[in-house]
Amino acid sequence: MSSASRKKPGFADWVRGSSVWMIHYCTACGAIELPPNMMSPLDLERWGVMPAPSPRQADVLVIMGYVTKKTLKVLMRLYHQMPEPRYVLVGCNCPATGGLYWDSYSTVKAIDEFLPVDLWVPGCMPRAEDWHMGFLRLREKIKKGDIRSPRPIEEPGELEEWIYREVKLREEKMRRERG
Amino acid sequence: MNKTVTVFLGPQHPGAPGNVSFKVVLDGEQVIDIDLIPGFLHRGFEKMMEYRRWDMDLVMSARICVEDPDHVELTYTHAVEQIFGIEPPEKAKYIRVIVAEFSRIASHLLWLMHFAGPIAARYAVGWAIAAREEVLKWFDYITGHRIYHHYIFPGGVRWNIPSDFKEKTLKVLKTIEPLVKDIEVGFFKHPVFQKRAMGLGRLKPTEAIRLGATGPTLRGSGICHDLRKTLGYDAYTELEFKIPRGEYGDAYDRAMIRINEIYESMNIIRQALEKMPMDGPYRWRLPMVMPEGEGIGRVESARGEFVAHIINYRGNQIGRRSLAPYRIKFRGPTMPLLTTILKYIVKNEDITIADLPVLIGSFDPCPPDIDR
Amino acid sequence: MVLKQLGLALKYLFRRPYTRMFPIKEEEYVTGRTRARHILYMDRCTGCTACQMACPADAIKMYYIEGDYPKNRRKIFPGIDYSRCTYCGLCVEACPVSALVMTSYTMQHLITDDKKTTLYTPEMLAKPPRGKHLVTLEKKTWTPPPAPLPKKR
Amino acid sequence: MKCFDAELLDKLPEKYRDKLCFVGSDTGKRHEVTVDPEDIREVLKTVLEAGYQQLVGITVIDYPDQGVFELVYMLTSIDKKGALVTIRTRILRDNPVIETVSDIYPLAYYQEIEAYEFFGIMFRGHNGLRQWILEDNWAGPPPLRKDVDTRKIVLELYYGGKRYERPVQNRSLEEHGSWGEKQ
Repeated sequence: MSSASRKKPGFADWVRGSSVWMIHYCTACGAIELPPNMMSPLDLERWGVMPAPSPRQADVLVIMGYVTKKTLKVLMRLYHQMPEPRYVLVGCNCPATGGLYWDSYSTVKAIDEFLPVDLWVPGCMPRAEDWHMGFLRLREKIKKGDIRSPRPIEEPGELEEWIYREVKLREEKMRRERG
Repeated sequence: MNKTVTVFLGPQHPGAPGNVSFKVVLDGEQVIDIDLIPGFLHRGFEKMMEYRRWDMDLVMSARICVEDPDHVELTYTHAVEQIFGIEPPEKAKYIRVIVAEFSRIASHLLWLMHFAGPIAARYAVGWAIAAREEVLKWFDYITGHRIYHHYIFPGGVRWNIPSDFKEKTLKVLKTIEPLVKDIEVGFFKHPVFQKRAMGLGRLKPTEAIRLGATGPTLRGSGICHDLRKTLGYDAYTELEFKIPRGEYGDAYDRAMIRINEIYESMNIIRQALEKMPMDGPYRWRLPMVMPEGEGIGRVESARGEFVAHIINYRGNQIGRRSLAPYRIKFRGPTMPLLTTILKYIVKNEDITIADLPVLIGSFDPCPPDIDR
Repeated sequence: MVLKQLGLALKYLFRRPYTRMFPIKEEEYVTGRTRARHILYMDRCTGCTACQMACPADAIKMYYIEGDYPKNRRKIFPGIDYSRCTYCGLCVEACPVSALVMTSYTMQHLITDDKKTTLYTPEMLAKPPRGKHLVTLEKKTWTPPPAPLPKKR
Repeated sequence: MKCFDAELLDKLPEKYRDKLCFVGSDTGKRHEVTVDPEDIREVLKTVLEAGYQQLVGITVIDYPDQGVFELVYMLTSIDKKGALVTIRTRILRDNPVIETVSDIYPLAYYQEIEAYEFFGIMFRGHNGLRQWILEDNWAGPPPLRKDVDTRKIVLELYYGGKRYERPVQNRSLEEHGSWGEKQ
């Protein structure tokens, strides 16, 4: 945690923390525990969390489960379409360390190489209550102004290009090793 | 005036059934062609399973279709049991039927989210998810996890049922039955919904067979085909049940079949509970080393025919542990639904872009079993 | 007509809400079989690495630990990476001496902003969790022992 | 042999009639016949006439020690209560070319694309062989071939060769602070 990101919470932080809209993008298998959270059984809307259909209206990018290289490109694009301030919540094990698919040739092993992650919800898959607590913890963090990293302010697209380059480099390395 | 527009439906779209994309060619509002773009969920299961022992592969196989994991496990289990050449104990067969049917109920209830969601019938989704929550709690009680159960295991079921299994199961059925009835009256009998779904995306029976439809999509076209009945695996031969059948093969028929299948599943579970032997062994212990051989497991899952083809061959294996199966192939029911059938319907029927999510939802697709 | 549906709507208007008031009024729903955090009994562990061999996610790493453990001559113990564990229970099934058990203590305490904290060493696993929990999965869960393999037909 | 399908036996080319056998147990009961790769279209046409209207899947098995790919076409019939037929054929590993059957069974179009991208098998007469599922996900030789050791590649690429460790991160937030440096 770099000290630069800590600042005194203000009115804006309180407001932001009270209504966290997540982007409606079911990345992978973790998404199956989101319906109980969004619908009647646990009802996250009582905490002001609800799915937004487009990235332009969303505050938080929720990554649910493993991220393949093809999905990563979509995720990066979505992340850059979201307005500031934006947060990233990562559920499940696979984006953190590779998880069960640690020897898979197509998934990304550590998502925090590519996106600044605010909160990890471990578990395979996280139970519905774990997701619920994850959102509540994120809410608290936003209210305290205690977010993980300073947000990147580079030109939109610059980072995306970097990711594309990075993925391409790895693929080339793969190809070279196979001869 | 023949100007066509190409748009992408998904992967980030509330109407897309999970993480999958479609390339849609439009002429005005009319959809004239559609192409599936898969690969967003590809993990290379078949390769990863070649590195792991057969009991670890069971843990992996559940991840192929998250919405209906028990049927994938059952498919894999059948194939492995054929290679070992054993039959599960009598009690385990009945427990498998009950667990698989609950999995079917949970999957059909979740399907309402894909289907009623794009129609914006949020109330139906709410009731369905509430009913599903009861099933998930039951799963947690019996198998120890809400989604990934790993309960059906080669050689039987993994551990014994608790002593109050019967009462608990009947109680769950009693809780969800009125909810399902309310969904039927409140959503499926609703005139607005009927106007929307009736006559949408008709599929003729001959075409359905030719293009490879299985499960509720095939039955919706009026063909009485169910592997539970025809193959009679596990304890299904001992149980009486009907196969719901549609008439016109439109989205409404496919939808009604699913709601009728939920009732039939409850019926099957009640019968299985009565006929089940309460004592006796529940699992045979299998050796770590799998013999050479070949097995094909075929199961009627919530979406259709799920097939696992396992070949174990101990020739000159390059860089592999000999405990792992040589080759595993899974074939999910979603592959024909989203490729051949969707393309056929779009080309032969009047489908507008607004109807497309409803049409795709009516197939109940599960994209991970295309990608694997 | 829609009168039936309207009646249904009225019926649900006077129903109690279905929502579980988690986390304020209600606790998490766990059962006597919920598979969650492990406990390692270090006095029973023999260091046979059976759990490591059985893990599909390769989440278990063996650590060398100094101390007086007569049963464990090599002094290696399993540590679990909870950012990799899938809670399948195969490690508990594989353990021949019931040194590794699973409890119903679910993973909410692991939610973190630093993913290094989810890496559990044997000492951390040996301490039972502080909250309310049940031992749900152990060697005893599989008793009576499965019968031997029958010959086919 | 009471489950023997007389209609299928009649329609099959004469060459293969005595090779048809009934194998398997449980849900895997099936008729099985091994054919030459040149005759695959002819055989599948007769099987379609015999009432097996659906293609379940094409399984490809790689045998590097024998130098062949084995293709298993699984066909099922709705009228005959889900009866299964498997047609097996073997093609050389060095020159994996076989005729397409996508005009006989529509689903074969997509199954053949899968076989192409995962095993590198060429289908003569198929107009859409491309990277379909593997697009963007994998660059290199067809990954399901037995001599492509993907686990070794992944271990070296992401985990530094250490199997039970966390992945090596080239870039992380704490170490480089690269997300905020530019401000």
